[in-house]
Amino acid sequence: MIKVLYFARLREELKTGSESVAAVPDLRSLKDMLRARGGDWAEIFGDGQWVMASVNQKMADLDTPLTDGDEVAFFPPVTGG
Amino acid sequence: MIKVLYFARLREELKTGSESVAAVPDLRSLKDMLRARGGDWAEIFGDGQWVMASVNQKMADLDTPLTDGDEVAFFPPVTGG
Amino acid sequence: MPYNQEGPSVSEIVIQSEPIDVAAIQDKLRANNPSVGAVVTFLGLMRDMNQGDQVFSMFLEHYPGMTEKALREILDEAERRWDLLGVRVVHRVGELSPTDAIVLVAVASAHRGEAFRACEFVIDFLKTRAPFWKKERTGNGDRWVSARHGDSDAEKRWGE
Amino acid sequence: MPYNQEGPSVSEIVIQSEPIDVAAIQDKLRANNPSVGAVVTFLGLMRDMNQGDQVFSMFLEHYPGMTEKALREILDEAERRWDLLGVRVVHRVGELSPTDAIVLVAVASAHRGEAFRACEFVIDFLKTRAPFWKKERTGNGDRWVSARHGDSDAEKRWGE
Repeated sequence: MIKVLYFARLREELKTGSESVAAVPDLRSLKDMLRARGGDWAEIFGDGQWVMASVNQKMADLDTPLTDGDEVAFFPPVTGG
Repeated sequence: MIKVLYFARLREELKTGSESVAAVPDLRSLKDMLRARGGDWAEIFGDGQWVMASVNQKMADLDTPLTDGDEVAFFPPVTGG
Repeated sequence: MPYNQEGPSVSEIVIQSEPIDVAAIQDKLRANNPSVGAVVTFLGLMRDMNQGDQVFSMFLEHYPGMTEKALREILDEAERRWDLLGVRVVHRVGELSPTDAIVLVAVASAHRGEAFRACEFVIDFLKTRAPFWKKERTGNGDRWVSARHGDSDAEKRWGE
Repeated sequence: MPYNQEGPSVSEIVIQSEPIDVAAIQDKLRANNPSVGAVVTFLGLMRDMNQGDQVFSMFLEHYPGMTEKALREILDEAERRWDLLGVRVVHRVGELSPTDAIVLVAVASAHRGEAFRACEFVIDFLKTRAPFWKKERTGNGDRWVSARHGDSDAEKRWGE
Protein backbone atom coordinates (compact mmCIF):
# COMPACT_ATOMS: atom_id res chain seq x y z
CA MET A 1 0.00 0.00 0.00
CA ILE A 2 0.99 3.60 -0.51
CA LYS A 3 -0.02 6.36 1.88
CA VAL A 4 -1.21 9.47 0.05
CA LEU A 5 -1.52 12.89 1.75
CA TYR A 6 -3.18 16.07 0.46
CA PHE A 7 -2.42 19.55 1.75
CA ALA A 8 -3.92 23.05 1.72
CA ARG A 9 -6.24 23.82 -1.22
CA LEU A 10 -6.00 20.23 -2.50
CA ARG A 11 -7.11 18.79 0.84
CA GLU A 12 -10.08 21.14 0.92
CA GLU A 13 -11.19 20.60 -2.67
CA LEU A 14 -10.73 16.82 -2.58
CA LYS A 15 -12.34 16.71 0.89
CA THR A 16 -9.69 14.32 2.16
CA GLY A 17 -6.37 14.69 3.94
CA SER A 18 -5.02 11.17 3.57
CA GLU A 19 -5.81 7.74 2.22
CA SER A 20 -4.11 4.44 1.37
CA VAL A 21 -4.02 3.11 -2.18
CA ALA A 22 -2.67 -0.04 -3.82
CA ALA A 23 0.99 0.14 -4.82
CA VAL A 24 1.76 1.43 -8.34
CA PRO A 25 5.17 1.61 -10.07
CA ASP A 26 5.71 5.39 -10.10
CA LEU A 27 4.24 8.80 -9.36
CA ARG A 28 2.87 9.13 -12.91
CA SER A 29 0.80 5.95 -12.51
CA LEU A 30 -0.53 7.19 -9.18
CA LYS A 31 -1.52 10.55 -10.65
CA ASP A 32 -3.24 8.82 -13.61
CA MET A 33 -5.15 6.61 -11.19
CA LEU A 34 -6.33 9.60 -9.13
CA ARG A 35 -7.35 11.53 -12.23
CA ALA A 36 -9.42 8.57 -13.42
CA ARG A 37 -11.71 9.10 -10.42
CA GLY A 38 -13.32 11.97 -12.34
CA GLY A 39 -14.94 15.15 -10.91
CA ASP A 40 -12.65 17.29 -8.73
CA TRP A 41 -9.95 14.59 -9.03
CA ALA A 42 -9.89 14.83 -12.83
CA GLU A 43 -9.68 18.60 -12.60
CA ILE A 44 -6.93 18.80 -9.97
CA PHE A 45 -4.75 16.06 -11.45
CA GLY A 46 -5.46 17.09 -15.05
CA ASP A 47 -2.92 18.50 -17.48
CA GLY A 48 -2.01 22.13 -17.00
CA GLN A 49 -2.55 22.07 -13.24
CA TRP A 50 0.48 23.03 -11.17
CA VAL A 51 0.45 20.37 -8.46
CA MET A 52 3.63 19.57 -6.56
CA ALA A 53 4.44 16.16 -5.12
CA SER A 54 6.80 14.55 -2.65
CA VAL A 55 7.79 10.94 -2.03
CA ASN A 56 8.89 10.08 1.50
CA GLN A 57 8.98 13.79 2.28
CA LYS A 58 11.32 14.74 -0.56
CA MET A 59 10.25 16.77 -3.59
CA ALA A 60 9.57 14.37 -6.49
CA ASP A 61 8.70 14.40 -10.18
CA LEU A 62 6.44 12.14 -12.23
CA ASP A 63 9.23 9.66 -12.99
CA THR A 64 9.94 9.00 -9.31
CA PRO A 65 9.47 5.26 -8.66
CA LEU A 66 7.21 4.09 -5.82
CA THR A 67 7.64 1.15 -3.47
CA ASP A 68 5.16 -0.50 -1.16
CA GLY A 69 5.02 1.53 2.09
CA ASP A 70 6.00 4.87 0.54
CA GLU A 71 4.45 8.13 1.71
CA VAL A 72 3.36 10.37 -1.16
CA ALA A 73 1.99 13.91 -0.78
CA PHE A 74 0.30 16.20 -3.29
CA PHE A 75 0.07 19.94 -2.67
CA PRO A 76 -0.11 23.35 -4.35
CA PRO A 77 3.05 25.42 -4.91
CA VAL A 78 4.37 26.41 -1.49
CA THR A 79 3.80 29.92 -0.08
CA GLY A 80 5.60 30.08 3.26
CA GLY A 81 8.08 32.58 4.56
CA MET B 1 41.80 81.55 7.97
CA ILE B 2 41.16 77.88 7.40
CA LYS B 3 40.61 75.44 10.24
CA VAL B 4 42.51 72.17 9.72
CA LEU B 5 41.73 68.97 11.65
CA TYR B 6 43.73 65.74 11.85
CA PHE B 7 42.28 62.38 12.86
CA ALA B 8 43.43 58.96 14.04
CA ARG B 9 46.97 57.95 12.97
CA LEU B 10 47.58 61.38 11.40
CA ARG B 11 46.69 63.20 14.62
CA GLU B 12 49.04 60.95 16.58
CA GLU B 13 52.00 61.15 14.18
CA LEU B 14 51.65 64.91 13.61
CA LYS B 15 51.08 65.43 17.33
CA THR B 16 48.26 67.88 16.68
CA GLY B 17 44.49 67.58 16.36
CA SER B 18 43.68 70.98 14.91
CA GLU B 19 45.20 74.30 13.89
CA SER B 20 44.36 77.42 11.89
CA VAL B 21 46.29 78.35 8.75
CA ALA B 22 46.18 81.28 6.31
CA ALA B 23 43.67 80.87 3.47
CA VAL B 24 44.94 79.17 0.29
CA PRO B 25 43.05 78.69 -3.01
CA ASP B 26 42.51 74.93 -2.92
CA LEU B 27 43.23 71.67 -1.14
CA ARG B 28 46.32 71.00 -3.29
CA SER B 29 47.91 74.28 -2.16
CA LEU B 30 47.14 73.44 1.47
CA LYS B 31 48.67 69.98 1.16
CA ASP B 32 51.80 71.44 -0.51
CA MET B 33 52.11 73.96 2.30
CA LEU B 34 51.86 71.26 4.98
CA ARG B 35 54.37 69.03 3.20
CA ALA B 36 56.85 71.93 3.03
CA ARG B 37 57.07 71.79 6.83
CA GLY B 38 59.35 68.76 6.44
CA GLY B 39 59.85 65.85 8.87
CA ASP B 40 56.67 63.87 9.64
CA TRP B 41 54.69 66.42 7.62
CA ALA B 42 56.72 65.79 4.46
CA GLU B 43 56.30 62.04 4.94
CA ILE B 44 52.55 62.03 5.60
CA PHE B 45 51.63 64.52 2.88
CA GLY B 46 54.19 63.18 0.40
CA ASP B 47 53.40 61.41 -2.86
CA GLY B 48 52.24 57.83 -2.58
CA GLN B 49 50.62 58.30 0.81
CA TRP B 50 46.92 57.48 0.94
CA VAL B 51 45.54 60.41 2.91
CA MET B 52 41.84 61.28 2.63
CA ALA B 53 40.48 64.79 3.03
CA SER B 54 37.19 66.58 3.59
CA VAL B 55 36.14 70.20 3.16
CA ASN B 56 33.31 71.40 5.38
CA GLN B 57 32.68 67.78 6.39
CA LYS B 58 32.26 66.46 2.84
CA MET B 59 34.77 64.16 1.13
CA ALA B 60 37.01 66.26 -1.13
CA ASP B 61 39.81 65.85 -3.69
CA LEU B 62 42.88 67.96 -4.38
CA ASP B 63 41.05 70.25 -6.82
CA THR B 64 38.44 71.27 -4.25
CA PRO B 65 38.60 75.09 -3.86
CA LEU B 66 38.91 76.60 -0.39
CA THR B 67 37.37 79.79 1.02
CA ASP B 68 38.19 81.75 4.14
CA GLY B 69 36.44 80.10 7.09
CA ASP B 70 36.38 76.58 5.63
CA GLU B 71 36.92 73.50 7.80
CA VAL B 72 39.35 71.01 6.27
CA ALA B 73 40.18 67.59 7.72
CA PHE B 74 42.91 65.09 6.82
CA PHE B 75 42.65 61.46 7.87
CA PRO B 76 43.62 57.87 6.94
CA PRO B 77 41.25 55.66 4.94
CA VAL B 78 38.21 54.99 7.14
CA THR B 79 37.80 51.68 8.97
CA GLY B 80 34.43 51.81 10.75
CA GLY B 81 31.54 49.37 10.71
CA MET C 1 36.06 25.05 1.09
CA PRO C 2 36.51 25.75 4.80
CA TYR C 3 33.38 23.74 5.67
CA ASN C 4 34.19 20.47 7.33
CA GLN C 5 31.83 17.89 5.83
CA GLU C 6 32.31 15.66 8.85
CA GLY C 7 31.88 18.47 11.36
CA PRO C 8 28.68 19.11 13.26
CA SER C 9 26.14 21.38 11.59
CA VAL C 10 25.93 24.87 13.05
CA SER C 11 22.31 25.32 11.99
CA GLU C 12 19.07 24.87 13.89
CA ILE C 13 15.44 24.73 12.71
CA VAL C 14 12.33 25.40 14.78
CA ILE C 15 8.68 25.20 13.64
CA GLN C 16 6.36 26.68 16.25
CA SER C 17 2.92 28.21 16.78
CA GLU C 18 4.25 30.59 19.46
CA PRO C 19 5.52 34.11 18.64
CA ILE C 20 9.18 34.35 17.59
CA ASP C 21 11.56 35.74 20.21
CA VAL C 22 13.84 37.60 17.80
CA ALA C 23 16.17 39.08 20.39
CA ALA C 24 16.80 35.78 22.18
CA ILE C 25 17.71 34.04 18.91
CA GLN C 26 20.10 36.77 17.78
CA ASP C 27 21.72 36.96 21.21
CA LYS C 28 22.29 33.21 21.28
CA LEU C 29 23.94 33.25 17.84
CA ARG C 30 26.64 35.68 18.98
CA ALA C 31 26.89 34.89 22.69
CA ASN C 32 30.33 33.78 23.87
CA ASN C 33 31.65 33.50 20.33
CA PRO C 34 34.22 36.23 19.68
CA SER C 35 34.85 34.80 16.18
CA VAL C 36 31.48 36.14 15.00
CA GLY C 37 32.01 39.40 13.08
CA ALA C 38 28.60 39.63 11.41
CA VAL C 39 25.03 38.56 12.10
CA VAL C 40 22.48 39.12 9.32
CA THR C 41 18.83 38.59 10.22
CA PHE C 42 15.83 38.43 7.92
CA LEU C 43 12.43 38.80 9.52
CA GLY C 44 9.34 38.16 7.39
CA LEU C 45 6.21 39.82 8.76
CA MET C 46 2.50 39.53 8.08
CA ARG C 47 1.16 42.57 6.22
CA ASP C 48 -2.44 43.75 6.44
CA MET C 49 -2.82 44.13 2.66
CA ASN C 50 -2.28 41.61 -0.15
CA GLN C 51 -3.27 41.94 -3.82
CA GLY C 52 -5.30 45.03 -2.96
CA ASP C 53 -7.38 43.40 -0.22
CA GLN C 54 -7.36 44.01 3.52
CA VAL C 55 -6.16 40.87 5.29
CA PHE C 56 -7.49 40.35 8.84
CA SER C 57 -5.66 37.17 9.77
CA MET C 58 -3.86 34.22 8.27
CA PHE C 59 -3.60 30.48 8.83
CA LEU C 60 -0.28 28.80 8.09
CA GLU C 61 -0.46 25.11 7.26
CA HIS C 62 2.62 22.90 6.85
CA TYR C 63 3.65 19.29 6.24
CA PRO C 64 5.11 18.12 9.55
CA GLY C 65 8.22 16.02 9.03
CA MET C 66 8.83 17.13 5.47
CA THR C 67 9.12 20.78 6.56
CA GLU C 68 12.11 20.03 8.76
CA LYS C 69 13.73 17.82 6.09
CA ALA C 70 13.30 20.47 3.36
CA LEU C 71 14.77 23.18 5.59
CA ARG C 72 17.62 20.89 6.67
CA GLU C 73 18.59 20.37 3.00
CA ILE C 74 18.60 24.14 2.40
CA LEU C 75 20.73 24.81 5.48
CA ASP C 76 23.17 22.00 4.67
CA GLU C 77 23.64 23.52 1.21
CA ALA C 78 24.20 26.98 2.74
CA GLU C 79 26.83 25.52 5.08
CA ARG C 80 28.56 23.88 2.10
CA ARG C 81 28.60 27.12 0.11
CA TRP C 82 29.70 29.55 2.82
CA ASP C 83 31.82 29.46 5.95
CA LEU C 84 29.18 30.01 8.63
CA LEU C 85 29.37 30.08 12.42
CA GLY C 86 25.65 29.67 13.11
CA VAL C 87 22.25 29.62 11.39
CA ARG C 88 18.78 29.75 12.94
CA VAL C 89 15.50 29.34 11.07
CA VAL C 90 12.25 29.75 12.99
CA HIS C 91 8.94 29.51 11.13
CA ARG C 92 5.52 29.99 12.64
CA VAL C 93 2.48 27.86 11.81
CA GLY C 94 -1.18 28.23 12.79
CA GLU C 95 -3.07 31.50 13.26
CA LEU C 96 -1.25 34.80 12.64
CA SER C 97 -2.25 38.47 12.74
CA PRO C 98 -0.87 41.48 10.83
CA THR C 99 2.56 42.65 12.18
CA ASP C 100 3.30 39.11 13.48
CA ALA C 101 6.69 37.70 12.49
CA ILE C 102 6.12 34.69 10.19
CA VAL C 103 9.71 33.61 9.71
CA LEU C 104 13.17 34.46 10.98
CA VAL C 105 16.45 33.55 9.28
CA ALA C 106 19.57 34.58 11.20
CA VAL C 107 23.13 33.83 10.05
CA ALA C 108 26.39 34.40 11.93
CA SER C 109 29.79 34.41 10.22
CA ALA C 110 33.22 35.98 10.52
CA HIS C 111 32.58 38.43 7.66
CA ARG C 112 29.48 40.20 6.38
CA GLY C 113 29.51 39.02 2.75
CA GLU C 114 28.99 35.39 3.70
CA ALA C 115 26.26 36.22 6.22
CA PHE C 116 24.31 38.32 3.68
CA ARG C 117 24.62 35.72 0.90
CA ALA C 118 23.65 32.78 3.12
CA CYS C 119 20.70 34.59 4.74
CA GLU C 120 19.16 35.54 1.39
CA PHE C 121 19.88 32.08 -0.06
CA VAL C 122 18.02 30.39 2.80
CA ILE C 123 14.91 32.58 2.57
CA ASP C 124 14.83 32.34 -1.26
CA PHE C 125 14.85 28.54 -1.14
CA LEU C 126 12.49 28.37 1.83
CA LYS C 127 9.95 30.33 -0.25
CA THR C 128 9.97 27.76 -3.07
CA ARG C 129 10.94 24.44 -1.43
CA ALA C 130 9.60 24.30 2.13
CA PRO C 131 6.04 22.95 2.42
CA PHE C 132 4.12 25.85 3.99
CA TRP C 133 0.83 27.24 2.71
CA LYS C 134 -0.87 30.48 3.70
CA LYS C 135 -4.62 30.96 3.87
CA GLU C 136 -5.76 34.56 4.23
CA ARG C 137 -8.95 35.80 5.81
CA THR C 138 -9.86 38.93 3.79
CA GLY C 139 -12.79 41.30 3.36
CA ASN C 140 -13.62 39.22 0.26
CA GLY C 141 -13.62 35.91 2.16
CA ASP C 142 -10.97 33.26 2.84
CA ARG C 143 -8.43 32.38 0.15
CA TRP C 144 -5.25 30.39 -0.32
CA VAL C 145 -2.31 32.58 -1.27
CA SER C 146 -0.87 31.85 -4.73
CA ALA C 147 2.84 31.30 -5.30
CA ARG C 148 4.63 34.35 -6.68
CA HIS C 149 6.66 34.14 -9.89
CA GLY C 150 9.14 36.49 -8.23
CA ASP C 151 9.95 33.78 -5.70
CA SER C 152 10.96 31.18 -8.28
CA ASP C 153 12.98 33.87 -10.09
CA ALA C 154 14.72 34.68 -6.80
CA GLU C 155 15.61 31.02 -6.33
CA LYS C 156 17.01 30.71 -9.86
CA ARG C 157 19.67 33.36 -9.15
CA TRP C 158 21.59 30.85 -7.05
CA GLY C 159 22.26 28.28 -9.82
CA GLU C 160 22.76 24.63 -8.95
CA MET D 1 10.61 55.60 -8.51
CA PRO D 2 8.15 55.24 -5.63
CA TYR D 3 10.28 57.44 -3.36
CA ASN D 4 8.75 60.85 -2.77
CA GLN D 5 11.61 63.36 -2.95
CA GLU D 6 9.58 65.86 -0.96
CA GLY D 7 8.44 63.33 1.64
CA PRO D 8 10.05 63.01 5.05
CA SER D 9 13.00 60.66 5.34
CA VAL D 10 12.25 57.36 7.02
CA SER D 11 15.84 56.91 8.21
CA GLU D 12 17.50 57.65 11.53
CA ILE D 13 21.18 57.80 12.55
CA VAL D 14 22.60 57.45 16.04
CA ILE D 15 26.27 57.64 17.11
CA GLN D 16 26.72 56.53 20.71
CA SER D 17 29.21 55.19 23.21
CA GLU D 18 26.55 53.06 24.96
CA PRO D 19 25.85 49.42 23.94
CA ILE D 20 23.38 48.95 21.06
CA ASP D 21 19.90 47.78 22.06
CA VAL D 22 19.30 45.59 19.01
CA ALA D 23 15.86 44.33 20.02
CA ALA D 24 14.44 47.78 20.77
CA ILE D 25 15.56 49.14 17.38
CA GLN D 26 14.12 46.23 15.42
CA ASP D 27 10.86 46.34 17.37
CA LYS D 28 10.45 50.04 16.73
CA LEU D 29 10.98 49.60 12.98
CA ARG D 30 8.03 47.22 12.67
CA ALA D 31 5.80 48.39 15.52
CA ASN D 32 2.33 49.52 14.47
CA ASN D 33 3.20 49.37 10.78
CA PRO D 34 1.33 46.50 9.11
CA SER D 35 2.80 47.55 5.72
CA VAL D 36 6.21 46.18 6.75
CA GLY D 37 6.72 42.74 5.21
CA ALA D 38 10.48 42.44 5.74
CA VAL D 39 13.10 43.67 8.17
CA VAL D 40 16.75 42.91 7.36
CA THR D 41 19.29 43.64 10.08
CA PHE D 42 23.07 43.67 9.83
CA LEU D 43 25.00 43.57 13.07
CA GLY D 44 28.77 44.07 12.95
CA LEU D 45 30.56 42.68 15.99
CA MET D 46 34.02 43.01 17.44
CA ARG D 47 36.08 39.85 16.99
CA ASP D 48 38.93 38.82 19.29
CA MET D 49 41.33 38.06 16.42
CA ASN D 50 42.52 40.25 13.53
CA GLN D 51 45.37 39.56 11.10
CA GLY D 52 46.48 36.66 13.25
CA ASP D 53 46.73 38.62 16.50
CA GLN D 54 44.64 38.40 19.62
CA VAL D 55 42.74 41.68 20.11
CA PHE D 56 41.89 42.60 23.69
CA SER D 57 39.97 45.82 23.13
CA MET D 58 39.39 48.54 20.59
CA PHE D 59 38.98 52.30 20.51
CA LEU D 60 36.68 53.77 17.88
CA GLU D 61 37.41 57.37 16.91
CA HIS D 62 35.14 59.41 14.64
CA TYR D 63 34.74 62.91 13.19
CA PRO D 64 31.72 64.37 14.98
CA GLY D 65 29.50 66.30 12.60
CA MET D 66 30.90 64.79 9.43
CA THR D 67 29.96 61.29 10.57
CA GLU D 68 26.27 62.17 10.65
CA LYS D 69 26.48 64.01 7.30
CA ALA D 70 28.26 61.12 5.57
CA LEU D 71 25.72 58.62 6.89
CA ARG D 72 22.83 60.90 5.95
CA GLU D 73 24.07 61.01 2.33
CA ILE D 74 24.29 57.20 2.22
CA LEU D 75 20.78 56.78 3.66
CA ASP D 76 19.28 59.41 1.33
CA GLU D 77 20.76 57.53 -1.62
CA ALA D 78 19.35 54.23 -0.30
CA GLU D 79 15.90 55.84 0.00
CA ARG D 80 16.18 57.10 -3.58
CA ARG D 81 17.14 53.66 -4.90
CA TRP D 82 14.63 51.51 -3.04
CA ASP D 83 11.14 51.87 -1.62
CA LEU D 84 11.85 51.69 2.11
CA LEU D 85 9.60 51.99 5.15
CA GLY D 86 12.31 52.61 7.73
CA VAL D 87 16.08 52.58 8.20
CA ARG D 88 18.13 52.73 11.41
CA VAL D 89 21.89 53.04 11.64
CA VAL D 90 23.51 52.93 15.07
CA HIS D 91 27.31 53.09 15.35
CA ARG D 92 29.30 52.88 18.55
CA VAL D 93 32.36 55.00 19.32
CA GLY D 94 34.84 54.87 22.20
CA GLU D 95 36.03 51.73 23.98
CA LEU D 96 34.77 48.33 22.81
CA SER D 97 35.43 44.72 23.81
CA PRO D 98 35.26 41.48 21.81
CA THR D 99 31.63 40.34 21.14
CA ASP D 100 30.40 43.96 21.43
CA ALA D 101 28.17 45.16 18.59
CA ILE D 102 30.02 47.92 16.69
CA VAL D 103 27.33 48.84 14.19
CA LEU D 104 23.71 48.01 13.42
CA VAL D 105 21.95 48.64 10.08
CA ALA D 106 18.26 47.71 10.05
CA VAL D 107 15.97 48.22 7.04
CA ALA D 108 12.18 47.75 6.85
CA SER D 109 10.31 47.46 3.55
CA ALA D 110 7.24 45.81 2.07
CA HIS D 111 9.29 43.11 0.32
CA ARG D 112 12.52 41.33 1.17
CA GLY D 113 14.53 42.10 -1.96
CA GLU D 114 14.57 45.83 -1.27
CA ALA D 115 15.41 45.35 2.41
CA PHE D 116 18.37 43.05 1.60
CA ARG D 117 19.74 45.33 -1.13
CA ALA D 118 19.41 48.52 0.91
CA CYS D 119 20.90 47.00 4.09
CA GLU D 120 24.00 45.74 2.29
CA PHE D 121 24.33 49.00 0.31
CA VAL D 122 24.35 51.04 3.53
CA ILE D 123 26.98 48.94 5.29
CA ASP D 124 29.18 48.76 2.16
CA PHE D 125 29.22 52.57 1.84
CA LEU D 126 29.55 53.14 5.58
CA LYS D 127 32.75 51.04 5.49
CA THR D 128 34.38 53.30 2.86
CA ARG D 129 32.78 56.74 3.36
CA ALA D 130 31.92 57.30 7.01
CA PRO D 131 34.77 58.79 9.09
CA PHE D 132 35.38 56.14 11.75
CA TRP D 133 38.80 54.73 12.66
CA LYS D 134 39.56 51.66 14.76
CA LYS D 135 42.57 51.34 17.02
CA GLU D 136 43.20 47.83 18.34
CA ARG D 137 44.96 46.87 21.55
CA THR D 138 46.73 43.58 20.73
CA GLY D 139 49.32 41.27 22.23
CA ASN D 140 51.79 43.05 19.92
CA GLY D 141 50.85 46.55 21.12
CA ASP D 142 48.34 49.15 19.96
CA ARG D 143 47.77 49.67 16.23
CA TRP D 144 45.44 51.48 13.87
CA VAL D 145 43.44 49.11 11.68
CA SER D 146 44.20 49.42 7.94
CA ALA D 147 41.44 49.80 5.37
CA ARG D 148 40.61 46.55 3.57
CA HIS D 149 40.72 46.34 -0.22
CA GLY D 150 37.66 44.10 0.00
CA ASP D 151 35.66 47.03 1.36
CA SER D 152 36.33 49.33 -1.60
CA ASP D 153 35.58 46.40 -3.93
CA ALA D 154 32.28 45.87 -2.11
CA GLU D 155 31.38 49.52 -2.60
CA LYS D 156 32.18 49.40 -6.32
CA ARG D 157 29.48 46.77 -6.94
CA TRP D 158 26.81 49.42 -6.54
CA GLY D 159 27.88 51.67 -9.48
CA GLU D 160 27.13 55.35 -9.35
